[in-house]
Amino acid sequence: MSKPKVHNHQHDVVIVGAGGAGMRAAIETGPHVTTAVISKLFPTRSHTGAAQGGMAAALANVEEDNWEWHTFDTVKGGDYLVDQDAAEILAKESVQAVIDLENMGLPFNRTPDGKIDQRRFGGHTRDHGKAPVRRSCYAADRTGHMILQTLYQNCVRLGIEFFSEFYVLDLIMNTVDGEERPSAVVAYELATGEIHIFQGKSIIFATGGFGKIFKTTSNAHTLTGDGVGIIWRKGLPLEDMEFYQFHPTGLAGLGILLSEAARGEGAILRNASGERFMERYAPTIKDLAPRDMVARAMANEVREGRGAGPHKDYVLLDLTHLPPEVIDAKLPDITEFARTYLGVEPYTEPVPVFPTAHYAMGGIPTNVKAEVLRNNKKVVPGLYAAGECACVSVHGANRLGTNSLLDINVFGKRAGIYAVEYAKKAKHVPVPKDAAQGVLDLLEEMQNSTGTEKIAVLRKELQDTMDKNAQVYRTEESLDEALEVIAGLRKRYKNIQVQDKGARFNTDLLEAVELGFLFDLAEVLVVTSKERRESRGGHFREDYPTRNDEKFMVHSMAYKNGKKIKVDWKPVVITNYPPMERKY
Amino acid sequence: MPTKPTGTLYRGKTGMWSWVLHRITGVAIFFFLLVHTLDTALVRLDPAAYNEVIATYKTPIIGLAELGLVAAILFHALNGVRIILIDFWRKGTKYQNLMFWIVIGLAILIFAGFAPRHLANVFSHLPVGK
Amino acid sequence: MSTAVAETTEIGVVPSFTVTLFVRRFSKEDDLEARWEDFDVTVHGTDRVLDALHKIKWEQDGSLSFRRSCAHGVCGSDAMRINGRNRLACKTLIKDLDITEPIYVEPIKGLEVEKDLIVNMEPFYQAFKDVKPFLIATDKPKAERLQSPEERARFDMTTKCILCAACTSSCPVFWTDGQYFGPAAIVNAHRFIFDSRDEAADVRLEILNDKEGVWRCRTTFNCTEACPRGIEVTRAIAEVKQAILRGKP
Amino acid sequence: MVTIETPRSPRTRKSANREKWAWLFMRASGVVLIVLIFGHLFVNLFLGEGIKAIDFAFVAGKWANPFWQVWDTLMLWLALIHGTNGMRTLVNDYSEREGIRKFLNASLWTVCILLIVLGTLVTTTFDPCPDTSVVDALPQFCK
Ligand SMILES: Cc1cc2nc3c(=O)[nH]c(=O)nc-3n(C[C@H](O)[C@H](O)[C@H](O)COP(=O)(O)OP(=O)(O)OC[C@H]3O[C@@H](n4cnc5c(N)ncnc54)[C@H](O)[C@@H]3O)c2cc1C
Ligand code: HEM
Ligand code: SF4
Ligand code: F3S
Ligand code: FES
Repeated sequence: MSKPKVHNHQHDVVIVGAGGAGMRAAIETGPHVTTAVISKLFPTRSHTGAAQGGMAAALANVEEDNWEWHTFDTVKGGDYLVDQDAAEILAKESVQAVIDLENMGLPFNRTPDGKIDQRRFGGHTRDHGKAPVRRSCYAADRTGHMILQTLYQNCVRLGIEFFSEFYVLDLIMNTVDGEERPSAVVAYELATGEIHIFQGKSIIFATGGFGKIFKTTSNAHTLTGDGVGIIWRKGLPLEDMEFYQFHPTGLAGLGILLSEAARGEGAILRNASGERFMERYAPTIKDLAPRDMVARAMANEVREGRGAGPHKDYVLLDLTHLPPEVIDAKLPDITEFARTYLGVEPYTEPVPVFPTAHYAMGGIPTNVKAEVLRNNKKVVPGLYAAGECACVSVHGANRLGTNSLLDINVFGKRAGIYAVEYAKKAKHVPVPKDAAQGVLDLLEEMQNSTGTEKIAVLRKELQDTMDKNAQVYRTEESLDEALEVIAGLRKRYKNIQVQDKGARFNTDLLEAVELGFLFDLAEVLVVTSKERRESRGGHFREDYPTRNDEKFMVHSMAYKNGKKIKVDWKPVVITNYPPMERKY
Repeated sequence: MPTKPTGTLYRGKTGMWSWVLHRITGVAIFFFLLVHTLDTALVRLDPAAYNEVIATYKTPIIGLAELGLVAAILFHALNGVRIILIDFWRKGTKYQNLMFWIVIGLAILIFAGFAPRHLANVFSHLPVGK
Repeated sequence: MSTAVAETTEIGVVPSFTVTLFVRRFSKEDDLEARWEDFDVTVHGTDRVLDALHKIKWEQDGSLSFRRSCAHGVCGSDAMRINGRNRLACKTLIKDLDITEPIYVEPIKGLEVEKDLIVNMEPFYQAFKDVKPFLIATDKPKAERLQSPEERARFDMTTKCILCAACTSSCPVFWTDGQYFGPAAIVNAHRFIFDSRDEAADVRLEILNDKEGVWRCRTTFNCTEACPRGIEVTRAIAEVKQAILRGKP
Repeated sequence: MVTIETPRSPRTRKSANREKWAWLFMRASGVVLIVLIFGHLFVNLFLGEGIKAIDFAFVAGKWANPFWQVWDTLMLWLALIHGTNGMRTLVNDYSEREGIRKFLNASLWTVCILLIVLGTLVTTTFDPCPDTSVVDALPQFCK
């Protein structure tokens, strides 16, 4: 491999990631300071586009609602591990966030009098849990798609400079005024194999989730958590990594999401013998229990041998009792997915479903200004994070549906605003001479490797063990097993084989690099899961099946300490809502 | 160095093939029209010369070619109507496929009415002996 | 539900089978000519062409390059020509194709091939940007703008576009010289031309009244048939033509 | 600093509305041509003895009537302009080089205009009973 060329760029703000959060930030920065948005995908290919359900905001367009109720629901939904100051901001700024999008052109569905229409969604209630409330603003069943398109359209309008199909692989820090600050990111250009150094006064990470550490996931192939991994490798902490949300209804074996709306419309979960098993787990609300409860119940049915299918490894979502007109009118996407991908006709056949890894509640810790934290108190000046890769934390131990699209808009915008503020008064941090060396070495080592291990095999073994040992049910033993497997895989990773030796569009090489990030994040997730010896929200320890507020009413903070992982804790911000038992 | 490798033929459906046919028939008619304008102009110059040329139109081979021309005009004209309906009628795009088959059907029908008569004319009275 | 039991054992018991894929390979770096390369892959009943391509890449030849992300038809990364027609690889089930014959997979047509199934999308994106694909309004609303459900429904169809280029690269007119704006750009102009909140319909209509604009469309319907989102592209184009003729949306 | 450029030949934006009018003309002329051409074919190829009957006398007989004179002149104009404009579309689609494109289009329109002029002269200055040695060829009413 000849030495790749290295290019240098300089901007005021550098944004990594062009999903909802990244582009929302760019819209704030673009008009004021020079901005570069770097993304491994063309912006509209980002996974925000997959979101279906909606975006929460207490607009009160169709019935009484207010931001305070929304805050409460968010806190309760997150099993009280939510930072309540952040949740307040999320709920308060939600209204403006929706109006911003509308004004930018987003085609929300409308009420007969022309206002933005709203619908119900799990966990959103009026007056602190009294009854469901219509809070989710939506655009048909493609709210995420419309958000992503609208944001990109406005970036085009503002002439934002994008660097698409550029993979950021490293963050360069440098010490100025006795403090370590971000200076640049190093990116690999897919089309040419060349290296680009983007120097920025403010750097925003908005790289999305990392569902690909699991086998069954609603996440895209490209959601490999590179951004979170880069921060991790810099020795900065990651917060609440043990909290990962599993959505109950993914298409079995594929993980493609079937929105919660299906059960909202009356669909019923059944096991192999046709029993409506949720009656045993949640006698009152049955199939509409919170995501984490339903997912666990489903996994338990399968574990105890009551699963359906040739391998007894899934349960069934039954819509056959619903009139076809209702299915067509309200659940067109679901029926299409089931037909296209499983060849199942939902009018007459139940649809095979199983919990699917869906959303990372944890990630890069930030404060409410989206500034990245170095530890429990101090921030890294000039470094920001927003969206699924960040942990503010507004989702706590379990995210409510529709709160993530809100999160990317509220905190994406904030990241943009504060990044501009900082960039206006700060100077560029010098880029060290050998800034690209780390990436160059990594790539060279991978590409020249003469190993025998196949990337896909290692990745599959990682995903298998994560699904088996760190999914909805976790125990000390299962987590230990996962750690052991990961350690073994890491050794084999050194002997990896990259077949493509070319410089142009070398996706083989990048899959190898991405795999490294997957290992890092899987390991952090397992280690923090081990440390949290309680059950809360999305994290369920069979050996510690109850919530333990006395010891664990804290965020976990994982630090990379050489080859080891050190887990520390950070207090939860509580303002108005003292922790209570979560009952629905 | 070829940068545009060619691959398989695109497997379009009736919409694409009707366009290909429309194009081919359009060009064919155009070239016929050029010739036809020139030969007809002969009437102004010399009636005898005109008659000689027009006599060739009555030979079996050209007679058959005329059939082809009529078929081409039939398709082009009827498909032209289909295109105009697609452009101006609200439901045109929805029924374009159906309309294509109607065009083919109508063309065959009219052609079936015309061909025997034309052939009879061409072959019943061969101009050879004249 | 007693029937459910009988059916459950059926679902998922789709047998595995072997198919041959002919993939069009090309790389600017070293190849002189694009070539067909064949691979035998064992696939499962529910596998899609994308899964087969992954199997090739992950088990047989890591250098095979193609774009993909969401794997369920919403991101628009993997439009390619499968058995002669533009489709998304992630939405095409192998069992729905004729598996007694080899499956032909090649890049979409009319855009320059970069490597294997990856083409240079830049001209396609440029045409999109050229139609001013964003809301243009001069009012400064304090709250949301009002729009009736009927007004909203007027342009619903064209909001579904995922910019996959299946349409534009299936258009025989686009293939000729790549200068035609192409159906996708017109679809995205349509989305704003017919939005009651937008004020710049005439600007976009003027842009599309260009030599390379809507008038180049010869109603071949390849675009409509190729669109994985079910957008009636030719209808949208017809509506834009009519709007130009009438001078208003 | 390196900037990544997107090389692309800019579209030529000119002749506003020309394509629109051309497009409309194709449709309008198409509709009229249906009547004209089918009428023409019907009378010339279907009625009576069809092709067999066509000779100078037949044409002269027709053009003695101003109705057919106008009919055929209009048909000539519309068909030639329609056809030539259609050919222009093809040339624009398939000619790769600008020079060739210009040349072909110029040739097309030259031929079109020449033929229109020629054809129109023929139909308007036509004399059904010219001085000719071949009296045979003349229509009945000249004799
Ligand atoms: C199927 C599905 C349905 C959902 N439905 C809902 C819903 O109804 N309501 C709701 O609120 N939430 C929903 N969510 C969650 C929500 O959609 C996501 O959490 C949110 O969109 C994440 O946005 P983001 O901007 O953080 O990341 P993404 O949109 O994933 O964007 C990540 C960006 O980072 C870039 N990137 C990543 N790595 C690199 C790198 N190394 N270098 C350069 N760029 C990089 C990518 O190219 C991409 O542009 C859903 C999620 C899924 C998967
Ligand atoms: C009989 C009545 C006719 C009708 C209804 C008709 C209709 C049409 C229409 C609507 C078009 C436009 C197609 C498009 O924009 O996609 C067209 C194109 C064309 N027509 Fe005709 N036409 C007729 C006769 C003729 C004649 C007599 C000629 C030849 C002189 C001709 C030659 C062409 C050509 C060359 C094209 C261009 C084809 C293309 O761009 O693909 N047409 N016709
Ligand atoms: S209109 Fe359809 S085919 Fe064309 S880019 Fe949009 S989604 Fe793809
Ligand atoms: S394929 Fe092309 S010709 Fe028109 S109908 Fe579609 S744009
Ligand atoms: S991979 Fe996203 S559309 Fe196919």
